[in-house]
Amino acid sequence: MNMSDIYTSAVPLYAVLVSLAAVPLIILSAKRQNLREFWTIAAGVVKFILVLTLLPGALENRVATVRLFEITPNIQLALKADAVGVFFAIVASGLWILTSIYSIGYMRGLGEHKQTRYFSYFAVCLSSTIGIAFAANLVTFILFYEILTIATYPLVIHKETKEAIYAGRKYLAYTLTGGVFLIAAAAWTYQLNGNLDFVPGGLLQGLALTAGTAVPLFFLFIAGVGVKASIMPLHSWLPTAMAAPTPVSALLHAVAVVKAGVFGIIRVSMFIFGPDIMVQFGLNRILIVFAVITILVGSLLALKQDNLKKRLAYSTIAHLSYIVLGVGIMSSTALIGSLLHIAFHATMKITLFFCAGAIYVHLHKENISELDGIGKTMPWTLGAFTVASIGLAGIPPVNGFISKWYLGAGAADSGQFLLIVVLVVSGILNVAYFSPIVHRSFFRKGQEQETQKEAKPAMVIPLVLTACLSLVFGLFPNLFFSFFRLAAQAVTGIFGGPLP
Amino acid sequence: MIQNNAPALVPLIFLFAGIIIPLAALKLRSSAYFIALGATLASTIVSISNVIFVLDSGPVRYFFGGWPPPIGIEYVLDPLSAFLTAVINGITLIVLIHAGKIVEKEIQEHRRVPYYALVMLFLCGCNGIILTGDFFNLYVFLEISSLALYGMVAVGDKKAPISAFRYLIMGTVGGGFYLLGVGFLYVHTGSLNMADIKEILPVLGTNPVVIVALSLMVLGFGIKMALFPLHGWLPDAYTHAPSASSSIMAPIGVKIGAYGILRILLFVFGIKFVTQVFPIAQILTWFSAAGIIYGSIMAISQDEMKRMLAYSSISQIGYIGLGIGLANPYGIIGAVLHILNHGLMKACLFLVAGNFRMKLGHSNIKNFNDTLRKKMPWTTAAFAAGALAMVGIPPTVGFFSKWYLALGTIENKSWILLAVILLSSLLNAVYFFRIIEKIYFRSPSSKQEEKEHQSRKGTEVAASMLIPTLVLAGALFIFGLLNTIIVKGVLMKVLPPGM
Amino acid sequence: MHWEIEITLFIVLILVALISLAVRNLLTAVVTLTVFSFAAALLYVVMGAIDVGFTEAVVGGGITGVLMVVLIFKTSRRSSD
Amino acid sequence: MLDFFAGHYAYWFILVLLVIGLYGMIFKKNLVKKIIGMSIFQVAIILFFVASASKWNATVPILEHGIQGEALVQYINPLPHTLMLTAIVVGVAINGVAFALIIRIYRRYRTLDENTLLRNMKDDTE
Amino acid sequence: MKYINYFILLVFLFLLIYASTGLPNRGDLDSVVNRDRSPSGTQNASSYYIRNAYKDTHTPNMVTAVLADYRSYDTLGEETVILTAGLICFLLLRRRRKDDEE
Amino acid sequence: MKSNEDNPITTLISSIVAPFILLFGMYIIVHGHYSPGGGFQGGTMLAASVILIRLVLGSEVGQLQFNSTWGTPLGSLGVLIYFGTGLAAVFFGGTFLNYHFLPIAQEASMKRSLGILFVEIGVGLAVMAILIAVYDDLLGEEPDA
Repeated sequence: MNMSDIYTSAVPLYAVLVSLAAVPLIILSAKRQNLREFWTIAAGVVKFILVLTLLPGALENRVATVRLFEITPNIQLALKADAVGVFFAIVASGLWILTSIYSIGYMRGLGEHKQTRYFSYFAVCLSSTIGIAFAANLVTFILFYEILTIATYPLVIHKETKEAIYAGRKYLAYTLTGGVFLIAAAAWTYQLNGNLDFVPGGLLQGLALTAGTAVPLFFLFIAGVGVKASIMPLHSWLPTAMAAPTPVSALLHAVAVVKAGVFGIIRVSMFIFGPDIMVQFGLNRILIVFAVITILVGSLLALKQDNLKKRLAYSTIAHLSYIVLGVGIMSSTALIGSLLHIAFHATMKITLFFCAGAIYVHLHKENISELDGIGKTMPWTLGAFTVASIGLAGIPPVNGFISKWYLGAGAADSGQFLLIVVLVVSGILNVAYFSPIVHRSFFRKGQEQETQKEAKPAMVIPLVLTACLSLVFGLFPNLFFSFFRLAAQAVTGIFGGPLP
Repeated sequence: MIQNNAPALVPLIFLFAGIIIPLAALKLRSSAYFIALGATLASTIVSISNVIFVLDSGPVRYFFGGWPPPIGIEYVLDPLSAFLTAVINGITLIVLIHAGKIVEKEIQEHRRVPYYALVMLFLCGCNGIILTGDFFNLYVFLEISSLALYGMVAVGDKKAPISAFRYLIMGTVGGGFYLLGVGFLYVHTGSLNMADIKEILPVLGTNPVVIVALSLMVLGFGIKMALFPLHGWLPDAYTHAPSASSSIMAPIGVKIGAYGILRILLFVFGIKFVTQVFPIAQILTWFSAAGIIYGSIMAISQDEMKRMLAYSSISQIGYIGLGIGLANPYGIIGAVLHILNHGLMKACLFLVAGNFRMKLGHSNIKNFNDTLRKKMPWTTAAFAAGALAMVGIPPTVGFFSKWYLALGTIENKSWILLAVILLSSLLNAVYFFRIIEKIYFRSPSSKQEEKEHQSRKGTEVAASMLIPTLVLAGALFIFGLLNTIIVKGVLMKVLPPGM
Repeated sequence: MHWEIEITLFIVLILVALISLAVRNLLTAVVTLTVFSFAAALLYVVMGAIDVGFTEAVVGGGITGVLMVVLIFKTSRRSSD
Repeated sequence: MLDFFAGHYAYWFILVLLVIGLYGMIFKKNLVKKIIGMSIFQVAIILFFVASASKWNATVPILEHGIQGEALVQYINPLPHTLMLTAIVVGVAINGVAFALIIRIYRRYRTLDENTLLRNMKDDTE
Repeated sequence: MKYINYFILLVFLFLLIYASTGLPNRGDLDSVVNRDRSPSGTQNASSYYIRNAYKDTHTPNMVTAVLADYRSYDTLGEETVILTAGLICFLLLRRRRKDDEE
Repeated sequence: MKSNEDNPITTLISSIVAPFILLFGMYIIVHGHYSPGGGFQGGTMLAASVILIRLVLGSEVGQLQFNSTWGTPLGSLGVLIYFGTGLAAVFFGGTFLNYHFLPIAQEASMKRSLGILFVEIGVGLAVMAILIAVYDDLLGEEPDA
């Protein structure tokens, strides 16, 4: 186990606070739309830059830490930017900029109401997502986790229709329940250990746990973070929450919220329990079982959906479990695959959601059965869609292939060949539920006249950019943000082994 | 002189104010409010300085009449009592600032003088209960505070006297039980002083008399604190009392009973007795747990906001009872912290209800809609803050009391209780988000309703009502983030000896 | 301690208490309660608590009785149970 | 055994009185009857204290000049008496408040029956 | 509700019967209440009163001495209770003064 | 309540008896040191005397004797006497209600004895005033509403 070099730096704190600081500015400039959105984007850019400044340190295993004050005895409100955290933070904050630009186009295009509320809560969400990424201990994690829960609620019910309010209720019911389990789990862990810091390799390692403690505790944790990660029996809020505006679905339900759940699983398995305990009590098998079920059932359910966003939602559910699966395999290769999939799935899925949103804003179409022939109307959009769907199916050269490859390799390493079959089957299912969309839009004749051209640039540019990112990362995974090295660094911290 | 008499000062200030208000009102009626406010301010300052003093130099015993304890009556200023008086007086100060305007609306002019005098006497009683080290003196002050409370309830709306009467009957039964318990204890030990009895009890050993005395005292306080299933009086009393009364009694009134149980169980009889010899602590936890669930479920089905808050109080009281019953450090810290936290939350929510009543003339959840938010943005924001705290979202205070209680239940390995705590926070979410949905997202359903709202002009309530509400709402977050200071600085010292 | 007197008074007390709770006419009930108070006062005195007995006689037989009668004249004399 | 009876019979009578009082407070529906029950309950509690204070062959707690020294045990324990004086006063106060409440209730609802009142309370939506 | 009431009554009865078995005999000079020293060795209040009331307060009536001196704070509380009752009656029943109605 | 003003016998007897009750009440208050009784019992007797006059001669005559508006202020005053006695002890350096510090007599036990007397007078005044006030309030006419 190589010890990381810890230094004090307030940058993680600033990164969390910057979008929070934007909230009053956004509210104050409610009347002036351009200024308001300037604040949003400015905050996004500043945040992204702040996170990027942490990148070199994280690559060299130097962890920026900031300790604020004790929030409960022995536990401080503390942030640290280790490799895993920086990884997640880069993904979330980077995509926030794109989403902000896209949101502007989306909100203005639809003439949505209460845009100020929308943008301010969005900023809060991002703040708490970065907080989750940088949380140095479980209490800080829970703090931001719950804030995220609450801050997402106004976004989910943004439309204020009956359906949206129902979705909001369901969302709250699930996520608050999850939060409650997480609190219980944290309390129990504290009781065992008197400490809740995230330690690479496991906080509980070296503690004489019994199966009677470890297994229920693990289940509590899974119930806690699994809701947001939408592991199968806890998933049903996610399709319902698609009632939210599309940028919300894009960023929150493809990146921030659900990835926060998955990130939580990584934190719990690798930093609280640690690989040794996970394997010792067979906890990783529990994860694998859940993940496999979710992947297969989620993909199958996605096939049935006609609503485009719902199909994407089920696809998200399935893909989140890829990450969980990678965690469950408990090999460094698979974990790298998991981490990479956090980033890569984000770029791909956000592209898809952006496309869905663009189609909705531009043509007011939500269902797959109505998409005939729109490829000619919106070639850029549908082109990006195609790229992303190829990636999700795990076909090179898009980045989805890389993460899947590492997952498969990890499975093979640990001799769990059945899992490779699962991955392949799921890839086929991916093809099965994405190809009809691509097929309909490009190769079927629609009754739509071709008088209409492509959607607004504010929407098209982000989605093309994300599609390009997916392609670029597929070819050069270390470009820009050294995702691969970062993931490798993170995994080294956990497994202590040499770089694969 | 003031330093020497500091322990007794707080109740005496209130008593003096209570006596002087009827006299001063002969000349000038409006002076009543200001005397009350001044007395509360003074005793807040004194009680906070008492906390600092006690933390510096340890517990103080104050002998009335100069007679040492077994002979005379003593006040004991230890960290627990100092902390609780500070909590009570601080919250009351804020609530009283708010009360000025709403009392003007809800209570006729010639009734305000005795009303404020009663408020003062009620507070005198509460502080006396907390500070006293003598069982019978506790009874006297218990009756002062209860009687004043009956009066404060009865002056409410048309149905208030009935609620007050039922409360009176229940309260008298409770007081009677307590007195009988004191009687048994006295016959058995020959003393009335808490510290003395604490010394005597282990010598005398277990005896039916002691067990019954303990049960009767707990029953008595259980009625006063509205512990399930002895809560029958509470919902009506809270609903029909004037807003000022309910926002004083909700954060403070029932806590007195909780304090009594805490003091008797853990400080007089001792942890070993109440958990092993006669497991009344466990019984208490189970009833509390039942109360938590019952209160939450009943709260969901209420249409009147104050009534809903009343049921929610029953549930929250359960938390305190549960923490006490766990009889381990975390449980006690959680319980005492929750006395503060719940005080803040409930005060905030009742002030919000008061603001609604002030502006709308009602606080019917059915009639809430989003015009409310447009008219009273700050009040509704305070409500949202209070609701989040009740649900237990970090970093509000509600989370931390739950956190310590959860730690307590885990330490005792009582998984069912842990589940109850967690479940109840979900139930809380159900009934609070129901209102939040209405306030924020429900448009007026009918034209008529809309017109009605239009007709009631005026926007936010006056500053003297708004600022206390917002101060409390802010306190929910500040005290949440800073709870370690309280826990480490005060509550760790609160724990009974032997922990 | 004079057990003969005490037992007699106790029996009287219990009987009077039951009557007081049982009668339908509230005025009768109140008058019976006054009797109850006097009996209790006597019992206190027998037990040696002269002060308490005196107070109980003054209060229970005097003021409370008067107030209760006032109360009943201001409200109603009938009771359903 | 006889000692036990002699030392406890008063408590048993008091016990009966306590239960009668409590019964009156809880089960009687007329508000005045509840108050009567309350009075009985209070008297029973006072009796308990007073009875517990008594001593064999002792005299009332007012000092006479003849009794000195060890013979002082002949005085009955004055402490419970003091407490009960206070308790009586508290009882009077509670009674006074209860009367005031009853009058207020009667002025509005013209009945003293608890069941009717509760029914009225439900119907009387305002 | 009715059942809870019966339950309370029964619990109460049971508790009292149970307790009465443990009570010391009435009037027993050796019972804890009547000793000079409490079992833990502290001064017993009532025997102190009996012995010292006159010396301390020049008042032969011990009850008065205890009431108004040793435990005078209780009595202050008792007065407060009475005052409270008076105030409540004022609050609930007193009519407006004549000069207010103008 | 129906007044019995017409009945000459009750009028006569209560007019004669009431002053004696008054006197007896005062006696009980000040003689509480030596015999059963004290402030509370005496105060109740005083109140009883006043109430007797009201019962027999009607409230209007009673008002002349003791105006019902005096009740609460006098009650407060009574408690204030008690409180003031305690407070005086504080001002002269003792704890609350420690009569030993009152500057009223030389001998320690006499100080306490006098302290008790003051307190009892306060109690008597308060109890009398408040009981009369309660009686008056209970008997008050119903409001128009």
